[in-house]
Amino acid sequence: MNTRDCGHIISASSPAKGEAGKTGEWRTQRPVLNEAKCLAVRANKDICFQCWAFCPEGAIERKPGGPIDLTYCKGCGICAQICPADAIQMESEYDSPESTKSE
Amino acid sequence: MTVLNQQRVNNTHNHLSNPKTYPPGQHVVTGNQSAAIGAFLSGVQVVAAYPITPQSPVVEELAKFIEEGELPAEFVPVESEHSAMGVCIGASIAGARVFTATCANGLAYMCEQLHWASGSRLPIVMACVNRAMAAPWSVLNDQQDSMSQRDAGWIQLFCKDNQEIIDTVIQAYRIAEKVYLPVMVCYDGYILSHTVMPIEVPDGNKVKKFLPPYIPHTPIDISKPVNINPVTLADPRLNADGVLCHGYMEHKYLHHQSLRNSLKIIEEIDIEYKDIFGRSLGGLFSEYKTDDADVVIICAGSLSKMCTLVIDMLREQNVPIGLVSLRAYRPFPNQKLSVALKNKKLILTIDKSLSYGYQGPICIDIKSSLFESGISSTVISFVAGLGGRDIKPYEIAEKAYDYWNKFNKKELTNEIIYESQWINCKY
Amino acid sequence: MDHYKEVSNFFRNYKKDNITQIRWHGRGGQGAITSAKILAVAGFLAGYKGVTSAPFFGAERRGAPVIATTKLSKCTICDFSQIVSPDVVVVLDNTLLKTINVTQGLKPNGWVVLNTPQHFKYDFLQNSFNFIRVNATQIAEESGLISAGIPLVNTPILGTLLHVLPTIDLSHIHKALEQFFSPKAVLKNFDVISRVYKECSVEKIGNFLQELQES
Amino acid sequence: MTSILEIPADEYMLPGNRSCAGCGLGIGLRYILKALEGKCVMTVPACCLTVLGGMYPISSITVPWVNSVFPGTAAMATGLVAGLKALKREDITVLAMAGDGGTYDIGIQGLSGAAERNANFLFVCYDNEAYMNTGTQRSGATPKGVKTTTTPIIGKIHSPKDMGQIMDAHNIPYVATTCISYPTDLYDKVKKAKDIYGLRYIHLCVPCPSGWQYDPKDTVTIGQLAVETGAIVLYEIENGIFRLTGRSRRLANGGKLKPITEYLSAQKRFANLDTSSLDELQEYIHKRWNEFITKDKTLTE
Repeated sequence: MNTRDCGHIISASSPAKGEAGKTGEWRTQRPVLNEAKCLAVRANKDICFQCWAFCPEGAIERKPGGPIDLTYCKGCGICAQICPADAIQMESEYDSPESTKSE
Repeated sequence: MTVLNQQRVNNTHNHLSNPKTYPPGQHVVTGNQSAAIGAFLSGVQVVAAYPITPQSPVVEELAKFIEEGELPAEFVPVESEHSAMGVCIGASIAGARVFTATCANGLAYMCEQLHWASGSRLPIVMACVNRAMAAPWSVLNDQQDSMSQRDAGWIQLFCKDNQEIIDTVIQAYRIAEKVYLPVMVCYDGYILSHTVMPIEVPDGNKVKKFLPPYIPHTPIDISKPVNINPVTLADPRLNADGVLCHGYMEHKYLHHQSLRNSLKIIEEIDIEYKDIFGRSLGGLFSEYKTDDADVVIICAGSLSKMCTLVIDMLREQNVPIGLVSLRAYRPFPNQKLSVALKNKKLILTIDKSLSYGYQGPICIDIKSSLFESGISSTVISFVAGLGGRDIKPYEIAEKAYDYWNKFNKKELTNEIIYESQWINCKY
Repeated sequence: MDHYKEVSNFFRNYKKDNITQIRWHGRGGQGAITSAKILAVAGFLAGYKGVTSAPFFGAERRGAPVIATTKLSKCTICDFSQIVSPDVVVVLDNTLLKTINVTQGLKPNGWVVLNTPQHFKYDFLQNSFNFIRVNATQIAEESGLISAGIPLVNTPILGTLLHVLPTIDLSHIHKALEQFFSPKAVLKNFDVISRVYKECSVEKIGNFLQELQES
Repeated sequence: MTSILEIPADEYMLPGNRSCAGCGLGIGLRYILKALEGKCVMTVPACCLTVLGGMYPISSITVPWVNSVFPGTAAMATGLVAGLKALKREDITVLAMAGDGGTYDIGIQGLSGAAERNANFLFVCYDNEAYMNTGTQRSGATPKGVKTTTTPIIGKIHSPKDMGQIMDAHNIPYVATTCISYPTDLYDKVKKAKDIYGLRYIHLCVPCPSGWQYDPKDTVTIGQLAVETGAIVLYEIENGIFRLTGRSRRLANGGKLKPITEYLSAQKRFANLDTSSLDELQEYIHKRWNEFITKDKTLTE
């Protein structure tokens, strides 16, 4: 297999998610949202969004209880740290019932 | 053609066809002026440069054109050569036709940018006004500067006289934009840069026809964003669509192949140029009285023009000698040269530079070219004119005469074969 | 050995280009380099196919002695080497004579064109040189060709050169000036050049030593 | 001032990129590109951001991006500006982003030249206070006393340059400092800078978990501590007028700086500092803070 088909004259990349692979695999801890505590979920309104605002990966959707994209979430824990309602807990990947690698 | 490209076409070549002060026809100008007029006629859009002797008058002349409103280009007076090339790279990526000029330590200072420009496959044209490399300081001519950058992946073309400078600058854009490689137009400092001689300034309207607008290979397009020159792995890698893309080595292969392919392009464009403007620059190299020659002098730059005189002198003394003037040094026309040098008994190379610890770069390349072709001529390396040391035609003639006689008498010792012979070195 | 010497002499005296070589002596800022170029352009306009002009390749500064050269030839000039044996030397400033051997390498029967006031010691001259003396400073002063308080002599002296290089005439000089100066400056320069050309009468051209001896 | 809820949802940085877990740069980049609405071309030298941007042939960023040699960011940006101008495509903002090494050290010549020429681009120095991409070597931005791999035992003995002042001394139209822990402050400053002609310089404090040696979860809180202790001061200088902004402004208007030790003790890189150095640093911080307050003539408005 050769590289001719790419047709590139220079090294020029095109955007795509997961350039570094499924970076969720880097995680040792996963964020778990307790919806009962989440301000936005409880109010069912577009409020707070601190977790979305401060996610360095852009892996949290801007929605009440916005799902966290565990495929790419690197498990840094900023969202848990920043949440004013203490609604996100970091849980060990080893204790987690779901496999990180499943997709 | 995309809308973006159409826009680009419309925006290129909106300058006056001809500079008011240099209308088509004959003018007596310096080499630096010749280069500047060439850049004007080529419709450069961005000029960035840093002053260095003996290059500065090139960009001074262009600054004049721009400030007088004749040339609607951006002039960026940068704070260093490193930035001069940086600006050229940025502007060329943005889709503009760019020009800069430098020499010697300035060229060395932009060294990493030279690799960046060629690796980005940008058709930048730069005048390199050949000057000696410090230390010690010398502002005078030799070719150590550009020769030291021969492996930077640029096309290097040498000019014999001021006419060739203007013609080569114009051709350089055509070549560069065809093969997507930067071109260094090399001409001797002072000997050409500061010496006036008559040139024929071509008609800008014809140049416009000869030189179609520049279309960048990877346009800046917000609707189709790309990341240019990111970290590239050693091995090929799949993109998001599963297409295998180059590794670092494939990029280098492509770069190298384009340089090799440019051998053909340089010749073709020179022929086309001749059809339009009536002048050929000899393509890759030019020959003078080589047909029946047993001994050949090979050199590059203004020296090669002077050597035509040397050949005439020696011919009158019945030395069967000819001359090969190298125009393209990179890519090196090894195969064509081997054909030209077939059956030549003695080859005398004259370098105005050195690969320290071995011999002159031209000599080294000639020797390897001959080896590839199984030609077993004797090659003698001469080094001359370093740091502006004046070269007289008779000095070269005497050397050539002397070594031709030594060759015939089988008196060429190992000392002569394996070491460079220094012309007019008083040590 | 003799054969080599003979061949060597042949090379050294080889004159296919048949170049008329003019060497200019001045001081940095006096405009010797510009005049050398103007002469080259005028020469080209007068039909010389090969002309070159270059400053002596160095880094001379204002006030320091500078050298410029002009070469004129009926065919294309291939020899880009420096001038060692000029046909004409032009000296813009007589004070240079104290420190510089302006006639170095000057061909026998070559010309010295000197800007100088009347009275000066000319013992540097050899019998075999031809000599034109002109007080270009005074003429420039009288004609108001002055820049920053200093009379310009570089262009006026071109007027004298026309006597040495008869193939070039005033019209060529005029056209050449247009390449270098604004129309106003061309007018002014050309006026002075014409005056110098006329005042530098043919009679004054000759072996100046003889003139000196006679006086 | 824009609130978090008013920040556009559009993202121009894609997840699954190559940045370290907890890297503050990701937060910063998101807001810069949001403020520019993606209508920009970035240029970046060799730095952590290059790594974040991804390896050929995949990019983690959805705006055009041109890589540059390490010292050449500002020149490349100047070139892009000149080229785009020549092609009458001036609607695109040129964004240069370099780390502290690429700004304070190897990049300063080109940046200074571009500032003197008032080249029309936005330069963001994301400052993580050392050469993080090559393994935490000291830079001109590394604070005094910090242990890095090239100041391994004693810690850095020199104070960092004040890059904000250096840039201000170039008389460019806009200079600002900000921190990723205050993304709306960053967003507003980029948005403002976007519409100013000339060289605009924004200094962005970016805490780095690996180099500063703290738990990645603390990136935002460390950045907040930096501002609340006065180690980092948020300000902007617009056409020569200096004003504190955001959290720093609120602190100046009746608030009180936290002791610097709260910021320092949260990071292992400062572990070397003894009591006298800490006192000295605290004194320096207060002195500088008072200077800033005096300098800001708008505080009483």
